[in-house]
Amino acid sequence: MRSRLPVVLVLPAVVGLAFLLVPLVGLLVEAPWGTLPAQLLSAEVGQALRLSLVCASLATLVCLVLGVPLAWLLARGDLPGRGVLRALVTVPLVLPPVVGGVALLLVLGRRGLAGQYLDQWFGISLPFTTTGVVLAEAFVAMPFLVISVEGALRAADPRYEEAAATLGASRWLTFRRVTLPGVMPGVVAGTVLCWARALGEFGATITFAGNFPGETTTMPLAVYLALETDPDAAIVLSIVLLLVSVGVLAGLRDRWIRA
Amino acid sequence: MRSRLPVVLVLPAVVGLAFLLVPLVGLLVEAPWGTLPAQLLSAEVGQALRLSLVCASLATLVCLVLGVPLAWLLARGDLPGRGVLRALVTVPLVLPPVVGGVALLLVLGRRGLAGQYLDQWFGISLPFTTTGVVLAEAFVAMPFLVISVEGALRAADPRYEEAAATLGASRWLTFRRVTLPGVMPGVVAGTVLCWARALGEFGATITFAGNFPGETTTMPLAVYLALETDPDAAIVLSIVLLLVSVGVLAGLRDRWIRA
Amino acid sequence: MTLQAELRVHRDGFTLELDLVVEQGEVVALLGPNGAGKTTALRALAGLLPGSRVTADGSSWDGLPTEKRPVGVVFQDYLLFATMSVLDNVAFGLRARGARKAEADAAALRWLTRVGLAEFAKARPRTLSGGQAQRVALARALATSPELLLLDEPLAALDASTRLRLRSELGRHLRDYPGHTLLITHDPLDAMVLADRLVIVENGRVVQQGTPREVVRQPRTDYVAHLVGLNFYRGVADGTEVRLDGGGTLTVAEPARGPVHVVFAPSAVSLFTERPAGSPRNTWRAVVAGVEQHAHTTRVDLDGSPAVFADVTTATVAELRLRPGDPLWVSLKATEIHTYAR
Amino acid sequence: MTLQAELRVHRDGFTLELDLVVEQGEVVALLGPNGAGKTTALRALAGLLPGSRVTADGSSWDGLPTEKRPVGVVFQDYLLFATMSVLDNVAFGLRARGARKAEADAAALRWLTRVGLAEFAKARPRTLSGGQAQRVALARALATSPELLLLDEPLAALDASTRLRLRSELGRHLRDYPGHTLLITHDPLDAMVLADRLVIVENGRVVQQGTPREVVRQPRTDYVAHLVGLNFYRGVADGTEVRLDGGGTLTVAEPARGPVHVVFAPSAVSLFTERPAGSPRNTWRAVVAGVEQHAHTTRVDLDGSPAVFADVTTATVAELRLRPGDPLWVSLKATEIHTYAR
Amino acid sequence: GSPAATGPTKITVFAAASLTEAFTTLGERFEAANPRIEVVFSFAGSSALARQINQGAPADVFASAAPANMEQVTGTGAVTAAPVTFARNTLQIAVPKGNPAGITGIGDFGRAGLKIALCAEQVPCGAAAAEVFEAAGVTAAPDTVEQDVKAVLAKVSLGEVDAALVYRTDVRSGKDVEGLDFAEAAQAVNDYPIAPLAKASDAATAQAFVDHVLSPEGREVLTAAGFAAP
Ligand SMILES: Nc1ncnc2c1ncn2[C@@H]1O[C@H](COP(=O)(O)OP(=O)(O)OP(=O)(O)O)[C@@H](O)[C@H]1O
Ligand SMILES: Nc1ncnc2c1ncn2[C@@H]1O[C@H](COP(=O)(O)OP(=O)(O)OP(=O)(O)O)[C@@H](O)[C@H]1O
Ligand SMILES: [Mg+2]
Ligand SMILES: [Mg+2]
Repeated sequence: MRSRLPVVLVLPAVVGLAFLLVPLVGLLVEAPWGTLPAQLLSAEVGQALRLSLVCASLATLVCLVLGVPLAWLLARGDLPGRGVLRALVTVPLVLPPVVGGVALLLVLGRRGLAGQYLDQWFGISLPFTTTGVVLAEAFVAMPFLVISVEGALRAADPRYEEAAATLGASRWLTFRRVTLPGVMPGVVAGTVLCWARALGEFGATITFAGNFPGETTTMPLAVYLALETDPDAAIVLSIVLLLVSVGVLAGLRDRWIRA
Repeated sequence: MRSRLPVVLVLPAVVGLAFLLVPLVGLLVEAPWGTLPAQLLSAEVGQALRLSLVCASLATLVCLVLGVPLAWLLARGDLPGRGVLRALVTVPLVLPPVVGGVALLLVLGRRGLAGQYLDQWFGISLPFTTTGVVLAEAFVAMPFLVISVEGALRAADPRYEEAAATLGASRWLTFRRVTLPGVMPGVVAGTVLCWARALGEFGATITFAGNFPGETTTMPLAVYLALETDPDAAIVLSIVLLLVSVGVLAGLRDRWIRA
Repeated sequence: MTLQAELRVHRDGFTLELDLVVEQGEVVALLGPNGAGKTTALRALAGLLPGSRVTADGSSWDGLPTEKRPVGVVFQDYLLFATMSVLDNVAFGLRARGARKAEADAAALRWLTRVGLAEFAKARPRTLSGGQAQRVALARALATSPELLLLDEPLAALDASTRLRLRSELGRHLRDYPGHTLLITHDPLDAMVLADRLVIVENGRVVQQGTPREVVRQPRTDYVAHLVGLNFYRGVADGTEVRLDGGGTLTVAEPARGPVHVVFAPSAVSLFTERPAGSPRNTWRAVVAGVEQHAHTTRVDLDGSPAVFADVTTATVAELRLRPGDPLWVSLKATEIHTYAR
Repeated sequence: MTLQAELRVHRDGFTLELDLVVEQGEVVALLGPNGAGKTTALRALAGLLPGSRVTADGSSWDGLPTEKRPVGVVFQDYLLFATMSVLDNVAFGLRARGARKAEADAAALRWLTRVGLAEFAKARPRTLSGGQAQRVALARALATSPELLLLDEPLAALDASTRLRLRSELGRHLRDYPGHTLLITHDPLDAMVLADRLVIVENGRVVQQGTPREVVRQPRTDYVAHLVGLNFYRGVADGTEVRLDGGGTLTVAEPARGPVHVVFAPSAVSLFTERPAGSPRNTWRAVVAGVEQHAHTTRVDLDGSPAVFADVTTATVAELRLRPGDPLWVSLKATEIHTYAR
Repeated sequence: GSPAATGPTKITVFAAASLTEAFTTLGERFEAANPRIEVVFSFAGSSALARQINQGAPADVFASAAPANMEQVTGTGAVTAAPVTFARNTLQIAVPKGNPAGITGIGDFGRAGLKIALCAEQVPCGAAAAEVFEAAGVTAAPDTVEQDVKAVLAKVSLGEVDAALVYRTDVRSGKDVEGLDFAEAAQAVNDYPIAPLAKASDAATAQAFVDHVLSPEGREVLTAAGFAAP
């Protein structure tokens, strides 16, 4: 039984929404819908879409496993130089993705700082493989997760963690059962950002993992190639990517939130 | 007086940190440091850097003004179809930035849905201008802000807003003085993401605003062009961008957080 | 100006159906067991829960959102704004209602002084102790001089002497206060001292109401009897004999007939190790179930037919050397027993 | 096994310096005004604040982080985990200490049953009423059977009859309990009934300690006197005459010499409209400052030399028609006055 | 596993993005002619591909859109045979469909009031454009200098600019774009070199693919895509 929504908030909100959505409407209007079914049914598109979803999801998983603890460490650990660490974590955000890809090559490439040993000792080569795609996406997307989750952790009331400690819970148990459930909305937000960023990732992927259909050609790479030959197809492909991601997010988030 | 940090959390956190930072070390190691001073002092780099900082900051401002209310509306407003709206807001994340730029052109370009009237009636043309850069960056970066802030709002305890209402505060006053200060860490996280993403934005910018030195050539554009001819210079430029952004973030965030 | 409310809240497992009338200037205390629905009723009055109807002096509040209702609330868990100073918390309501900053701050400081916390004006709520926080919450609610004051256990966290002082301060304030006040409390003394009328809720419904004196003299449920500290039974009277529903018979002074409530004070009960001879008309055997030392008396809990609480002096306890399990004789004068129709 | 603590906390504007000894099986009640540092002391004991030293039976807890200390805490604001069910909240401590799920759940359910909330096992804490939440917090702390129980106003939100029931339940539990208990409370009755020893803190320091009886009989500060409900003065005795520091003189029965505290019960005071003739040795004029109706008596607050509280029967009030401002005569028997050295 | 690890009958070709259409067709034909060989392409910008090859990418053949990028690879000795030019590309004036600004020739690029897009000088089409302008004696006044041809082309097809200089092959694949030839285009011809790589897992097959590209059949496909013969 709250009052009507205030104009000072609703007006900018609606403008913001329009700003985000009208360009999409533009795309939808201009798209050559006739070719959509053909595109959707084409084997390459299916392959690229599947690869995109799998890689983005795996990358998100990697980010969750590594990034949530990292966020916790930054928010709660008593580290020296936390401020700088926090700023450093944002770096892959600012790095042009292609340069990020170059950086990954410099480290994990066959001749890279670490990559040469991976190759020599274990025969593992990461670039130009599906694993490479996952790594490139994770590298670019992880800061989104880390920073959102860290923000959520900072806003959370630490006294509940103290209460858990008085009940004999180790930091790990406290984290798992008290802290994490408490910041779930923040983790969900971070995961959405991370997944979406991974799904749209192009520059680092094509640089580090190359562009091999069926193996490293994700949807954004397919869009890039389509732009070379058939710009309309590129738009249709983008729309396919959008629809799928909106579908997945609309479906998943409400389930997560409710849970 | 808490116990030692648990390995289950610290180990992945450290791996995550290494994963984010080692590639940067790779860049730093490979960078031709000798050319750094020359690059730093070159007029074009200075210009691009200034433009990047200005545009990213303006874009962030636009995102804050429009995005925070939007996040509030999505988190608190009783809208029909909120789930879908929320998913739609993430769309510019997934859209390959080049396609995002095309979408902006379709709407705001000279022949665009809205742009043609801007041009005819007001003589305003956005593409190829610094304003265009700001718009392109804001379009790409806003979802980061919206989603982080929305996550923070969902985690916040709504009973404080109820308490404010019983004191006679309108929704707007409540938002301004109770809700927003309460989710400040989330807003800061979102702002950092937004600013960093805007600073690193390339695809949508070049597509919508083009590339003209002094007007629309931001650092990422300069980096891309350098990559074509002189990859070493590109790395140095990226490092310059990194250092500046780390400096700004490390300086600002701690001040914000403390405040 | 009369405030009338029909409060209706339905949750699974709990239904609130409460009709309340609060006269202008009246202080109504809402009492009841935990989970009876007191806080729920308060939230419904404030407009934080839908589905209830409130009219003040004929004009309906139903369409009014919370912030348009002239209410002031002390929440059970205070809900102080962590991001504002204590002063800003108290000034917030005045600012929200349009006061200028200087005015609002001055008024807020006056209120903080009244609750004894002027020196904490610049502190953050998180750094206050529990009782200090509660006093800030009280100051914050009172500062706006609302038409309807809703106080949810506003004194529960206060120390004994602050409570005494603040209760009389609040009492003085409420006596001259033109608005309506609803006070939720678990402390019978608070209710007695502050309220003009008590409304007792159990399980979402009113079970008794009346002036403090009426309620104290004629409790109608076990909860109310406990609250006012009386031995309480249901029984059927036949002349001066009352057969108690739970077993046992009591002889009373005033004859009655039919179903009655029976009450007497624990201090009216005498305890003996041997069967007493003499005037008391009621004498029966009992066994000590528990002994509690209070400040100036000792409360003895006795199993028997009927079971009974007795307040005895510390001297008696020493003399009788009471321990759980000891058999005793209980005696009670007929004139100390009060009966009234059910 | 004795628990010894030297609690030292420094904050700007507040310093806690508290040395505590709690014997095995002993229940110590910590009382004091709001902001005295009770919660701070509890947090220091639990290891949530640095800088204090605790030894239990010779072995030091100083290096131990909170989760390694065998403590159980009821926090003043409960701090129930909102994302778990009530049952999981109570079972959490047992699970954290290694119990299997089935065991922990069964034990948690037993505890919920003891606090009367078994039916809420599956509920979320947010949907509980204040008193229900507090009972869950109590069950959660007790369930782990810690060596040191820290209870911060564990009964403050309970309704009168639940409080009565839970207090005796808790009393029974604590009597057989081998650990140490520190109980923070504002209710003298809780302290009296539950504690073996009272420690009274004001402004971060101990001002008085002793058994409940000692404290009740010889309060040493205004706060304690208020707490136990006595009129309290400081004065200088010369034989049976005591000159009070605040003005006025009292005649007492037992001669004394030098600085003394003077106490008497409000119920020992008699009020008259005319100067009474007869035995009472102390008679002086006073003016009614306030009247409070309690359940079975009326408390009258009188300005005079000295100022005094009087508890009179409702009949007396009706007869005297007391109103603020009325002049009266106060009289007090010398034998009702108790003095003891300062 | 990586493409190189799956067997000797598979070759990996790194080719400039502008070759996507032509090489896809060529690859299919090559596979048809050699049923036991599978051709895998990785299309990307030539400079990115050169960098990847130098970082040890598993490529057997490199087809670059510019000699400069090929030189980055030959410079590190990654090439077995000398690179061969297999195709050429020349510039065309691209205008939106219907040529609304009435562009007639290269001279219009100096006209005030027109919106002009060019490639940046760092990329081949920008370098070529600069040569053309120098030859024509025109001082171009671009509104934007883009990082790749497709970005330029997008602006033409959306009508954001009135004219642009892009490659002939790009105009063919563009949507709502018309191409105007001009004489000075001959002054700046862009060569596409191809070479088998030293680390090729099967040098013979790699060479066979290069030969296929250089064969008359290969030339036919390239011509159909708009490329000129070397
Ligand atoms: N948000 C909620 N959702 C579901 N049930 C609720 C909610 N809030 C309260 N309840 C239930 O409604 C009943 C009444 O709760 P309420 O808080 O009104 O009790 P109360 O009278 O204020 O008790 P207390 O004296 O303990 O504060 C309780 O059984 C409680 O569990
Ligand atoms: N986090 C904090 N930062 C600074 N000062 C604090 C903090 N917590 C408490 N204080 C101050 O320390 C003093 C003691 O507080 P504490 O909470 O221990 O009081 P308390 O005895 O528990 O009072 P109450 O009976 O009201 O709960 C108070 O003056 C309080 O304002
Ligand atoms: Mg309540
Ligand atoms: Mg406290």
